[in-house]
Amino acid sequence: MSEVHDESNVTDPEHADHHIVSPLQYSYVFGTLLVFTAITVGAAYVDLKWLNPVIALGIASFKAVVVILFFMHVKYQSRLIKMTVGAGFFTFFVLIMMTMSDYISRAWGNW
Amino acid sequence: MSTSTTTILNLPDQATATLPKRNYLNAEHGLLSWLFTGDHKRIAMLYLFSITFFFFIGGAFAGLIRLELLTPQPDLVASDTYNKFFTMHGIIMIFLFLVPSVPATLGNFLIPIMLGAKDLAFPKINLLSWYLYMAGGTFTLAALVLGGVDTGWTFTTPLSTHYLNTHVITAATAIFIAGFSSIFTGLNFIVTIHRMRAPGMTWFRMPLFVWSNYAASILMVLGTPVLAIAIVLVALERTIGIGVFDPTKGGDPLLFQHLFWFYSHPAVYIMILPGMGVISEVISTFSRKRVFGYTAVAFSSVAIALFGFFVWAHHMFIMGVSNYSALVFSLLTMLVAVPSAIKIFNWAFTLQKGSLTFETPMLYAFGFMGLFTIGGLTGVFLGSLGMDIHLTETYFIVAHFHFVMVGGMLMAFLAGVHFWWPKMTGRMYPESLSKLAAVTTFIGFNLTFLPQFILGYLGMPRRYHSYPQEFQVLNVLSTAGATVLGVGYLLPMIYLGWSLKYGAIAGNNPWQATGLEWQIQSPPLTENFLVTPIMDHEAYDYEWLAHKTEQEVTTVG
Amino acid sequence: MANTIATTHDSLHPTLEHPHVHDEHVVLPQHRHHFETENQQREAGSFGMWLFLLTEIMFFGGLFFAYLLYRNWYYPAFASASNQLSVPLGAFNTVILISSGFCMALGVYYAEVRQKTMLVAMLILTTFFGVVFLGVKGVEYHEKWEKHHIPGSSFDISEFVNPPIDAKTGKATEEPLAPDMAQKTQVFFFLYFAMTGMHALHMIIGIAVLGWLTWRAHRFEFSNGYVAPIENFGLYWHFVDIVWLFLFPLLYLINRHPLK
Amino acid sequence: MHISPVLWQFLVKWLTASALFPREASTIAPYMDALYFFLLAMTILGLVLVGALLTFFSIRYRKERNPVATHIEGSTLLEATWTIIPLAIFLVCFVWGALLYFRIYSPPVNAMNIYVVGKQWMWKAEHPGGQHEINALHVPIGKPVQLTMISQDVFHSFSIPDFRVKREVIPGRYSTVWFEATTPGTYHIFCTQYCGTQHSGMIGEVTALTPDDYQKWTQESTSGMSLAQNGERLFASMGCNACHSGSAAARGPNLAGVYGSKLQLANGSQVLVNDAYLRDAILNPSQHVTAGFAPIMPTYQGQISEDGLIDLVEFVKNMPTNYRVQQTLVTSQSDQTAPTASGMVKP
Ligand code: HEA
Ligand code: HEA
Ligand code: CUA
Ligand SMILES: [Cu+2]
Repeated sequence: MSEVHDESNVTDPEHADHHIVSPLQYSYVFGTLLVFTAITVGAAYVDLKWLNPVIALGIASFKAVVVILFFMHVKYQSRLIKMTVGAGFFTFFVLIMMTMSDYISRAWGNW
Repeated sequence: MSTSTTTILNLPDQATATLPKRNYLNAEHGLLSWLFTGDHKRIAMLYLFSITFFFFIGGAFAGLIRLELLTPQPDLVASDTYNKFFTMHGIIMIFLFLVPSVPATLGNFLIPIMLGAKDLAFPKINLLSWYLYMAGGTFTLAALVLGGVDTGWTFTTPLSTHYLNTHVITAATAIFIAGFSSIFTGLNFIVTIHRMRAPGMTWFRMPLFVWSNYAASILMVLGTPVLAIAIVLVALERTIGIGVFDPTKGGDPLLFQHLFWFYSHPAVYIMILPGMGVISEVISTFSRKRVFGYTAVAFSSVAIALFGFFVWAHHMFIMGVSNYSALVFSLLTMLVAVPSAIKIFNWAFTLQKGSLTFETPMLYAFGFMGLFTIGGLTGVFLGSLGMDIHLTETYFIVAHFHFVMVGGMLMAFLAGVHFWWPKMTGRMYPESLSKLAAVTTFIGFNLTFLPQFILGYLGMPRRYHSYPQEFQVLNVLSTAGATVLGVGYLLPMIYLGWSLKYGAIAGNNPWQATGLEWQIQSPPLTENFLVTPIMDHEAYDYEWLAHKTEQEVTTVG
Repeated sequence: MANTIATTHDSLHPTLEHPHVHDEHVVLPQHRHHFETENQQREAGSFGMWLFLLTEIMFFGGLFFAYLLYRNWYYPAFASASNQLSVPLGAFNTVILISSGFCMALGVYYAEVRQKTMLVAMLILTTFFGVVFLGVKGVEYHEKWEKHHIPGSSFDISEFVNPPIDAKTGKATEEPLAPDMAQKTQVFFFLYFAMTGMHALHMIIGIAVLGWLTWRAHRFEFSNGYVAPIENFGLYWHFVDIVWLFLFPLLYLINRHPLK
Repeated sequence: MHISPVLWQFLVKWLTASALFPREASTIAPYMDALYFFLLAMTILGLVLVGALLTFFSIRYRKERNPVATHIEGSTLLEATWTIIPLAIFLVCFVWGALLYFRIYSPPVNAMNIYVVGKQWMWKAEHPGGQHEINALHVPIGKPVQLTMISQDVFHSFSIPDFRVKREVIPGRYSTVWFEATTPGTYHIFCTQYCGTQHSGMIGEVTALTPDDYQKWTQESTSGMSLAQNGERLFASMGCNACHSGSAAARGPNLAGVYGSKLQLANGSQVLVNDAYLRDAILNPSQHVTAGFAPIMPTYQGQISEDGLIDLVEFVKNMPTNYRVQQTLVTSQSDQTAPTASGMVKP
């Protein structure tokens, strides 16, 4: 068996250095998540009209991004992985938007 | 098999030729060595046998459908039984035959070799996906044996959830499991293509077969889970009456269709794209030329995969989606048809200034081009809103999708099986018989499905057990055609089986093709290559092939 | 053998500077023969895991869409029904799950730096939090059972039509719903059970795998720089967390103050 | 020898009885066929093009004539050509199809309305005049007819191929389609959406009649009660009249003349009152509370059949004043001692 490993592959955007995130950094992330959980719970008890869902979902998305970037190491991953994650959310977005567009426009009547 | 100028066939001297002593087929012995294999080539063979088995079951149902439709009266079987026929026919043909057909057999066998890899990235998951496939198949057979299902392959709610008491859940389980088999195949392909390419194998040196399977894999990974959740919801609705699809409880039955077609439209491209890859390889080899506009063909695969996600509601134009979104989806449907046109013309122009020979795979490929053009363009009929009102749910659709799926994909599959048969088994198939089979299928196919276009425009609804008198003549033609078609499909079964033992020894590269798979012994070794190949030329580089010295043949077993 | 993960952070290319590169290929037990290098194997593994997570996104995506749709259609029912859920329990569970994720992340770290004991400890903690989460979920489910909020024939809408009177203010605790709208709370509860149930199922599978990984870690299987299984499982576990991060606001929070 | 004349006769009969092209029996049909022929021409063009290329190249460049292939990489110009030309043709298909769709699914304002209820496995047509038909439909020629359709169970689809119209019949929601028959005769009705066991038996016949014949048919086949009259009875027997009495102090909004108007709802939105709205308001009243009224109306989900709903809709639709309502109220009140106790149905 040969040890030939394609050099062009090593420098290409599909690869990334292996990075180890330190426990300290994890702790910061952990703290951030806890703080934002507190904020989102708190915000739910304040009547902000239509802003309530927006804030709640905004915070949830923010927390999700933090988890993805740090706990799941995407920040230190290759472009390929980043695009993969993006593709997943993009397709989900297509599902929601295109289907919702049908439901919303049904209310507009015939034409 | 003559060596006249009309062929490129280049077989070793049959008097002295032998199959390689060591190859993946005889590397290990015994049934268990197959059932626990991690070798992508063996798994491909397992798949080949299983999907052929299911194809013939599905085909038997097709035969029964056509037999019943010979006469206008509902005389052969009861309505329920007829409904079970086309449901089982659809489910088996789609989920157990056409979706895995090219990817799981040819793709499995060839993609690692074409990339210069020893195996797929996850051999165990590959094996797992075959087991899942078999489990799905078993559940389908169970549903069949227990009494069948009659939902139609589309499982329309609320019919499937509240109004039928057949084995819907068993069939749903089958599809759920088979779906995961397809997800894992796709996942494996994507990882392999990204991670396992040999040195020098850049993206634009990959054979187009790999590109199109890559595109199909994306669809499998992103689309299939939505089908899975839709199926789970149907099962829950049936068992505990949750109401999300039940209008009397405030649910929307169309929601199911949205979820179902979100998968099932991309699924039709899962079904056609790998076939298109086969056509690229075959056309190139038998015209001794690089595919015209390689990049255009490669990107059009990706474009089909991408746009394929935006058009699903064209299956629901008259079902109660809003008129506005019908407009949008119709427009997008027109856009998704363009990349297919690009491919067809690129293939046609590949022939230009080539040096053409017409072996069986090429005949099938020609069949594909003609029939897929008809099938695809009649898809444009259906995508055109006003026309769809008249044509939807009639035999026009039946004809449309059989043209693309049977005339297109099945032809491509057969082209591929013939083309790579020498590689997979080390032996040639009998050429003149196979040409006969190709011509028979072509004639039989047109006789079966062309009349259905006329029937459709006349208004004959699909899934009809009996029909008005005046449609009979065309239906008789169709049934007659199906008989011819059936013969056309049985022939390869017979002679390919025969060739396993008696076929001429093929040698490494009977077609003198350029792909990496043709540079190794046939049948290949278990790990394909003795030395990892280094790709230093473009795909389809016949110059390179002509100047290739013997040493460059990377492995001879 | 190409996979020596340095224990110090300043090693930039741990995989490339390997003394044995030109030697006979030495095969570590975890190295699958069909990969050229272990780095290739590792990257393939994590990429594969990510693709699997994509399918999970789309799988849950269907449920999320159903929720979105019916929340728009039956807004008052969703608001009232959602107020039946306990925010404190939900918030507690969120914290539990974040902690579990944190431990998992640390677990990956200790695997990388080859500290077996800490790795095992972290895996056990992760499992522990996961079990607590499920326990709390069980309590919540039980409460729904007692209040007849499980969709089905025994589903009881009376509480939504005639909300209980608050003892102090003497007013109804909730806007009363018209009976036809109250019926639609079933849709909410169905989606609640489907989504959290599907999530819990993923957790149960995760906990089973955790047990297996803990056992393997205990047997020093991840103590020589081979971290791929831990790392990939971590991705799965974090993904399950993320699903909850959305379920919590959607089901518990955003309907506290229904628009009038 | 003896058999052949018989066989021949049989064959002739068989072939003459068969059809190759559907009749054009509605005003839409020629438009549909025009688009069809355009699309057919496109297909033939595409097929001839591809076929010609394949044949020509196969003959010209087969190995005997061209033993050595010449390499061509590709051509951006050609790629652009066969991207843009098909795209342009497909866009024409889109626009043309969209216009036709628009035409078929936008009924003219003066169309006469017929209700169709689909259920496993029959079609029930209900004319406003009270004529009921099963698996049959009588329509006049030269007059636009709109079908307001609903399914009682699963999806069905109402299709008249010779008219080139078709529309899904949806459970829980009205859908409409319209046509104008041009030639008297009988034409197939098919259920084209798979709906279970007897799907293929869910067929019927449209009879297009000259206006005179139609007149005659309506008179002969009336059941004596129009839909609106049936609706009026229901309106009284279900107790609707108690609240929707039309008087100023009534608990429910006044329904006279409400059809076709824009209504301000309690939740702030404005809606057009049409058949679908009326039906929904009966089944899910709380989502359709008129501004200024309390959400006290009970739901009638599961208590009225689709036919009943059609009667009610038809009644409200044709209710210029509250005179008849008050009449029924008076008769029903007269035999009740405490007038205030009447009406309210318990939730
Ligand atoms: C392999 C499977 C496959 C493929 C590839 C396609 C391809 C296409 N399909 Fe098809 N389709 C099905 C399988 C497939 N379909 C199935 C199974 C159903 C029915 C499901 C059910 O209800 O049971 C269906 C149903 C279906 C419908 C729904 C009909 C209805 O229910 O009312 C529609 C509507 O838009 C449609 C459209 C198209 C289009 C526009 C394409 C396009 O992608 C086609 C593109 C190809 C071409 C256009 C040909 C090449 C072009 C040229 C050579 C250029 C020609 C030159 C000129 C224009 C001059 N299909
Ligand atoms: C890959 C997909 C695929 C394939 C290959 C086929 C192949 C064929 N199909 Fe299929 N078909 C579908 C997919 C496919 N079909 C789908 C998805 C539907 C819709 C289902 C639904 O509505 O839900 C459908 C529906 C469908 C109908 C419409 C039924 C209806 O609406 O009422 C018809 C009718 O003619 C038909 C015919 C055929 C024929 C003649 C073949 C032929 O090509 C088959 C030729 C093969 C053989 C004939 C097999 C040869 C084997 C033998 C001869 C052995 C015989 C053994 C015994 C009899 C014991 N098909
Ligand atoms: Cu009703 Cu088919
Ligand atoms: Cu489609």
